[in-house]
Amino acid sequence: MSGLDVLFVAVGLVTAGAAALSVTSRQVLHAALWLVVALGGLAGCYLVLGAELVALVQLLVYVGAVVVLVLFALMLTRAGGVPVVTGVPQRVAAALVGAGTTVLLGGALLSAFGWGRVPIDGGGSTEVAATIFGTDVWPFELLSALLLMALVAAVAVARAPVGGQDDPSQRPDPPADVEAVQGERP
Amino acid sequence: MTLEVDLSSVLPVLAPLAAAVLLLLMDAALPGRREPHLVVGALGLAAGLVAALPGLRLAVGEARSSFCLAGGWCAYRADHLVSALQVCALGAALVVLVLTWRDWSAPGPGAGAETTGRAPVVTALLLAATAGVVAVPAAGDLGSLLVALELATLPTVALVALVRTTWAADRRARAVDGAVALLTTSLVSFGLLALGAALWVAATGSTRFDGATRAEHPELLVLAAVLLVAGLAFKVSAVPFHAWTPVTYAAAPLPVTAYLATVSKVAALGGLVVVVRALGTVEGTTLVAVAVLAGASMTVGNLVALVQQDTVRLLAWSTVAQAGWVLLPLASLSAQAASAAGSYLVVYVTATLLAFVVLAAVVALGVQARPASLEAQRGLLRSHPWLALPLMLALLTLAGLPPAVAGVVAKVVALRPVLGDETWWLALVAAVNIALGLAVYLRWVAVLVAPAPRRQAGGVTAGQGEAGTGDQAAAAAAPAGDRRRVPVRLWALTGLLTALLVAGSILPVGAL
Amino acid sequence: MPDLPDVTWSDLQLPSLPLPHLPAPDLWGSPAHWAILATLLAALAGLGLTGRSNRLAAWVGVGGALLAFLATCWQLYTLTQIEGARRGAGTIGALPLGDLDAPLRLLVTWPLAIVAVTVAAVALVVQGYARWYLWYDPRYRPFAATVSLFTSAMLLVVLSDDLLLTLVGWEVMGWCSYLLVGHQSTRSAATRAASKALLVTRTADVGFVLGLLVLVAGAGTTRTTDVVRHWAEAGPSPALTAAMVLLVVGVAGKSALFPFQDWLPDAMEGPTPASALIHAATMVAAGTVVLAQLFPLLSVSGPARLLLAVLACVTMVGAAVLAFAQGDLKRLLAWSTVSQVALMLAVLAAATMGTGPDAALQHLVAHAWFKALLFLTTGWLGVLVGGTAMALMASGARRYRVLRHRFGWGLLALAGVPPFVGFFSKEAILGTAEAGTAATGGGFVPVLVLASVGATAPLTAAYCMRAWLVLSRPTAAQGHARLYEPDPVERIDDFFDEPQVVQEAEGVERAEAAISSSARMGTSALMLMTLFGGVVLLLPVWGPQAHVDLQLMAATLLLMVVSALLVRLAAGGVRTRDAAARIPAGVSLAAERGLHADLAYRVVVVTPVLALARAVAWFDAEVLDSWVRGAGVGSRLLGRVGDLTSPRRATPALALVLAGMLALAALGVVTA
Amino acid sequence: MIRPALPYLLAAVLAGLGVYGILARRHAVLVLIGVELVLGAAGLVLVTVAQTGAAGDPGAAVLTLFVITIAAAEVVLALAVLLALFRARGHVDLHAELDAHGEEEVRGRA
Repeated sequence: MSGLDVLFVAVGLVTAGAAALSVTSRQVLHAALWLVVALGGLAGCYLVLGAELVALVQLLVYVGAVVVLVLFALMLTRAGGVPVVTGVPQRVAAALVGAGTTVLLGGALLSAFGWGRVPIDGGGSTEVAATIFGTDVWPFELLSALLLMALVAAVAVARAPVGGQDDPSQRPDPPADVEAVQGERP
Repeated sequence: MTLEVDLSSVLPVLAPLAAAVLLLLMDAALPGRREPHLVVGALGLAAGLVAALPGLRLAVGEARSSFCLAGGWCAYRADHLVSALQVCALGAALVVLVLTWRDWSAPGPGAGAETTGRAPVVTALLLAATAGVVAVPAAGDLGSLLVALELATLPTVALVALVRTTWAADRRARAVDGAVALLTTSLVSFGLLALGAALWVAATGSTRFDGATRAEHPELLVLAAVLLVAGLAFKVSAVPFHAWTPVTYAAAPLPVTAYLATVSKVAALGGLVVVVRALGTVEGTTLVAVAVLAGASMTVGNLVALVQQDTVRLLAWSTVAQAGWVLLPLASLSAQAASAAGSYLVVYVTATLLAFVVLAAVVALGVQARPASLEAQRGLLRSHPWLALPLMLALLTLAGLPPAVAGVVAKVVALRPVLGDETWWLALVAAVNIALGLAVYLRWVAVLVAPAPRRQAGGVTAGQGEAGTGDQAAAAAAPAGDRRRVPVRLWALTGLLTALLVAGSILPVGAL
Repeated sequence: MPDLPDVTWSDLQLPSLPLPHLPAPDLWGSPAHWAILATLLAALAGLGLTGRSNRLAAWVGVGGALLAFLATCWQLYTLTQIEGARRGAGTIGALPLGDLDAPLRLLVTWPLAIVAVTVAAVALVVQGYARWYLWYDPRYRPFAATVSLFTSAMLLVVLSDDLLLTLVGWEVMGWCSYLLVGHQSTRSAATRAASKALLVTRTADVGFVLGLLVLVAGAGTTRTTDVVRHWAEAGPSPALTAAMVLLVVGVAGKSALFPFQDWLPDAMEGPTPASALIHAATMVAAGTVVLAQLFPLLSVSGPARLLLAVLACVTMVGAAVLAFAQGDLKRLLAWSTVSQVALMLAVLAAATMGTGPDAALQHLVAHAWFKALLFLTTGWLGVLVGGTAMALMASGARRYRVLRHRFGWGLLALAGVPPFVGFFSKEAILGTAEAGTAATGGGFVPVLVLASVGATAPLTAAYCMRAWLVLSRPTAAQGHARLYEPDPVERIDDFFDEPQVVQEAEGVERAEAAISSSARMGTSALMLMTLFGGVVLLLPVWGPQAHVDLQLMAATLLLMVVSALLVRLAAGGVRTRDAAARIPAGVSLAAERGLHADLAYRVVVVTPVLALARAVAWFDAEVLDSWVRGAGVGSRLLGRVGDLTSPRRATPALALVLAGMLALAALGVVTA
Repeated sequence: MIRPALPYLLAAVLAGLGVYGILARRHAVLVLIGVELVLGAAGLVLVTVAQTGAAGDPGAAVLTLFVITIAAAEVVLALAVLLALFRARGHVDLHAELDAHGEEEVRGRA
């Protein structure tokens, strides 16, 4: 085992362990925090593999943005009393499907790539940047549209009056203000 | 590394996107106005449609492409089939926009009751989703495919949730339920797509779709393809990825349901076509996974549709069944399979849109308390023949019965690759489903044809179908002073779509 | 019996006529186009343009049929001017179906051209008749349009050279028959009969469609001639056999062969002109036409021939027996149609490539004339006496002398008495079957057919005799006053007059005229054709034919005479002169109900048909609504189960997604 | 030098855990966590392919970035919808009935 292997095994164990805890923890908040660790560990894996840029984005976007959003959502939805896990039969089935996925994926990948060693020779950040703004400029542009629309949609959905238990009198902002989403109204 | 960019060929994507952005900016400048936004949206879609039309005249092997490398690979490549799918999607989106015009532009029955700035947002979302749909079949690499698919999916989730604020509270809450069903399925499916994409890259060493044939790890490629298909299948509502369909269709506003049932399907099929084409240089092999999906979809969809009592739910399950038919030709990885699936999809989209437009017209008439239930449409042929006849045409097209030759030809075209492959078990399943499908749609047709129920006040009985024209019957059936009319735009859409189906049944239109 | 010499059929045939060679210009397409389009356009115009005017609808309907008739006659003439007497024509151009060739062409040959003339002529007569018969029916206009559409579809089937077009015509006819039979939609019996006809024929149609699909898929083209050539060159194969067996099943449904026979007598619920059209020249005969077009394939697939022969022979004899026992003249004629159509199909099974299928088409033509005549005359009498039950019809031919010859000639032709048209066609059938026997060295199929035809001939003569005896029973003088209720009789003088109601005060002769002159003229034309139609059958244009065995002919005629005499004898002691009165009541009742075939359908036939029969039963309760739902009780249950088990919560739905993914992936890896 | 088998194994384990998380949880946010793990697995496969020379072009690394960004966009919208669900129903339980079964449809006049 080379040094990199050992390093990867260490980081990978941490990641896998955190991931396992994040899907088994009964405490919603703990699960979210374990997710932070898992995703951070994943960033570590990227680092070990030599992909600094991806690791950085992983840290910034996932740990920085996504997880914070998740935490906010947890707070906003005050979901203390909601049961967290499904019934035992479904969990057993879930475990089977999960294990099946692991076996299938792992088996396919290992049978294809074997157990041998290869040198790490990924392109540097320059090359990645050149690709983003070069050959992949089309999906990149589409991505910008996607982000814009996701943002607009999220704001609109989050502020739309939705009925049900959402009594208008208890809504944080009265309906007239919702117009402000798209532009101030006199 | 130079990239050739040809903006005119990506215009079908850019026009709706630009209109969406323009619309959001306009909303900042002209808050509170609604009609201009809809006009801009319609113009954007129309511009995209016009820009996509020249692609229909491309010969085999030709394509309008952009973002090309010197090696011949292009990030965007629209050949004849892709252009046809784009035209279909843009046209259908335009129809949906017209269908929803009143709903999105009107301030609501009570003055000022609709107070949110919903119209600009939903129109922008519709345009963006359509742009995504248009971009999907032209994708030249995995990145474009994934991004375009998400662009086509995410806004629709919001569209389902953003209903009129004048609706009853529990109805609005159900819309959120529908959005949740769609959202969770789409999230998980995106996970599958991402895994599939990763495996694809691992198998072929490239994110581009031109290297599949020299794959170093073919077995990994098969797994990747199956995962991609599974990730895409939720969007066509193929069994077992269909469970969101009835929930969301029944919960969403009718025009949005129409959008999900038609335009969204184009995106899904576009994605599948891209995948199949990337794989499909090997003639005559059968993708068992797709075959199983197709067989299961049509069987389950038809069986469950057979017992539905609500027309929207019936259409939802019919969508599931039709998804099977769309997938059917793709089970064989041949060159003609993709165009066969595309041809079927175009016919399906036209017929389904027509059914939804007529449904919207029936709802607009509002002579019944629950206009979308099957029972409410009993005797429609006598009371409103000009609504019932197009609806029957649409249903017969979906069933594939001879008066609607377009449907028959589509079914023949879809079956041919399967027969060519000699996948007899699949052909058998399809044959059984032709019969089942007949039962499903004829059941509806029978309700339309049946004599009208006699319970209506005002002496409107079945026997008077001869004497009273549709309007009189409707007027007599509706309470006095509450006479409603079918809006002109719905008549226009009905006429247009009917004309398309009739033309498709008369003119020799076969495979794309 | 002295050993009589055989006569070859060609000796009997007329010498070929020296027609002057005139130019035969085709204006705007071939006559085949005109025939099909005229009726199709008449149907569309009848539905869309006539508004509320019966008069306009009548003009459109009759005009369309007249145009079609003229076009088909012109077509006959053009055929004489063409070398080889085959003529193709394109329609809307080939369908771009990729590899599959679908040229959508029409093809006219002599036999088919004559069938087309017959179809158009019967349709013309029926249209003229319906104008009188249904003038006061509020739904006359859709009826006329449907008849036009029906005619168009039948002409399409006859003239089509493309299996796709054949299928289109076939399906359209199925739907039109549904509309025609269920014309009086307020009567539950009519709607029940209509849906029964639709369900039964559609069930069998599954076989037809699948058979065509196999043929087309194998040949790579939908053009009939190419399909026939391809499969004939390939020789017998399991695929061909399967396709032909499926086709035979489909034809059996449409032509009301056992076990699908029961829909046809029930279809008598339709108005008489519809019955005449369905029974004489169109729907039930369509199977004969299609099988004749595909005859080279049928003749090489033994199992299909065997199946066809067995079904047709059982039907032929059984239906003839049932016809004898019917208490209603229309139902008698319906069963006789079942029997006669089976006769046509049986000869197709027995014919060889040497004899060709033309005997079946000859009988089709002959049958069209006399059966249309009989139906229309029955309807006429029905109007005069107020019903078609035997008891009401009794003495009809005596009381109304104008009907006497119509009934008499029609029944004589049906029985196959020389020199009426039925005699020639039956001789052609016997000759063909005998030639088949000789060619196969006494093969089972031709022997069976020969025996059945031989048995059917006296049975036919028997029920014809019975009908005639009842119809021509001398009326008791004292009964006159009571029987001639001076009912108002509707009378339409001719095409240009307003319909008027004539109070029948002047007695019998006036009542006889109570029919529009055009309708009356139509029946007269049919009557003449039953007598002189034999000339058409003797034209030298029919395909290679068998010998006419004089011995066999004499034997058959003898049998017919004997059976007719027996019937006369049996009728002698009965007050009503109805020989069927000798039959025990229970048997007679069972026969009227088609030997309880309904019950048989329900009990004997397996699940899918069982479900269909239930749908028919539900029809009484829930008219139209639930019938398709009942298409399979099993499917409904499954659907209910699927509906109940389809997830309505998010996590089970996701479980379905992921488990489905896993299953598909595993499948993909395993089969890769 | 590294054994690519190790990251592939980890990716398989993460995907399996993610699938388990999606199916075993009924709290919507926790289901979302499962999806994030599956996406992480996909990212890991992509990065490994890009970094161990199995990929012919740098597209694989870029695809990872795309997946991450799309996931971010999805999460934004997902949380907005969950918020709406919470306000409408008072919970974010994905095991709750979304579609009252057999209930007669009372559709609004759209």
